[in-house]
Amino acid sequence: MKLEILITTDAIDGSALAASRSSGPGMGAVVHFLGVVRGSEEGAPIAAIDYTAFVQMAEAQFHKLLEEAGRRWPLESVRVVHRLGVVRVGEPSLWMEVVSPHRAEAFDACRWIIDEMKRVVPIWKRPVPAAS
Amino acid sequence: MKLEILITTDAIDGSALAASRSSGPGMGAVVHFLGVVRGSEEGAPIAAIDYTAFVQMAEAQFHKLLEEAGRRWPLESVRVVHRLGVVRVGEPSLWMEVVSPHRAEAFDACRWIIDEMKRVVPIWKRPVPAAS
Amino acid sequence: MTVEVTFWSYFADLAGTGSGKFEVPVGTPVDELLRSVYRSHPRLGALRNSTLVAVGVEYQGGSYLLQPGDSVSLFPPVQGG
Amino acid sequence: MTVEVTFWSYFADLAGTGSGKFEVPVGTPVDELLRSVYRSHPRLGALRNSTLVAVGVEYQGGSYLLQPGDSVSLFPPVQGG
Repeated sequence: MKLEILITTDAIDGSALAASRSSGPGMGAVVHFLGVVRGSEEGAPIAAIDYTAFVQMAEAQFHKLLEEAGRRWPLESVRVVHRLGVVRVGEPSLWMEVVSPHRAEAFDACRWIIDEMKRVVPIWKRPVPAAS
Repeated sequence: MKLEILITTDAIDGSALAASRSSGPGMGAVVHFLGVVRGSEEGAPIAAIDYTAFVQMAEAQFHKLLEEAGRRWPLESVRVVHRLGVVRVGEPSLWMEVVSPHRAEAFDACRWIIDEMKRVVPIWKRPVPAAS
Repeated sequence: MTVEVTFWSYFADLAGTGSGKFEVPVGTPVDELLRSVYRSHPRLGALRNSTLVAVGVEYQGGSYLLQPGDSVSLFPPVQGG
Repeated sequence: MTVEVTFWSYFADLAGTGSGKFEVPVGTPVDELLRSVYRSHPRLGALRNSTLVAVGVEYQGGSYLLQPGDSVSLFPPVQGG
């Protein structure tokens, strides 16, 4: 299984990332997930979310998760990009790609990785209030 | 809900399609699905799949499906592109995008639309055997 | 009235043609039209249990009563994606 | 031995510092280290029930026995995505 993890302050360009996908004849399904910062947090309007991380541990925990996903499902490739720093409303903070022979495992693995990430990968967010 | 359906013989450019996404402040989740032609069909190697459709009915049935998905889940946008004609191994035959406030409904709706499509949208495939 | 019946996918190969015209009275149920179709195209009749039927762009059952202007489509299970 | 304890996210604000050094014997359980930490930083102690503990880049429970070279991290529930 191909596995890529990137934790970066650079903006996420989902279409450029999608274009860089490598391809094998056993692949039948590609699922992409983009997590985008929404305009409110607990009912209050926000301008952005400021993400921080324990980067070394976040990379290690992502790596464990992706390896575990590769044991649970027959995946060809998993790529994850998480942005840090100030991410404005409407911009993606998370991009993920799962490639597999059939769609069921791509969907299942993608959701599982996101759910587990929110449990174990040390990344935190601080809402930046909208200017009044 | 924004809704786009395209049934076309043109190649599907997933990254260009992803780049053309419009964006609103209530969006938190974007799920893309790419269905890619695999190198074998029922165990035999193939070079491509030749897709045909009853196009007018396929568009109408996709439209009904997407409207129904919009009633079942709080979706912001659904876009579907299905390619017709000869699609070579490794190339996408189907591209789908579902945008919603949270990820659960985006994943659920995307899977539901694909499952229902395979039941009701009049598109057929004919494997093109690999040259021996 | 004349009803045009279109055969999609490999049903056109089995019928030896992409479509056919059938004379039926106004209000004829789809099931009765299909009996005429299968008399003309017995290889399609052999697949009747897995045949999907549409009138215009909507699926219809055998009890649908055909009206002037209706066009009928017969096709095998769909396989998109 | 000296163990460096790092406070992540708003735990650094509550502690008033990003990290601290604590003297413990080799083989001290994490739980015992945490008691020292909470004596120095009582505002962190108030959140002990929702605190996550890592040694190096792995999660560890309170019974983990600290070894020379271990670095400890304390942080609140994670919120990525």
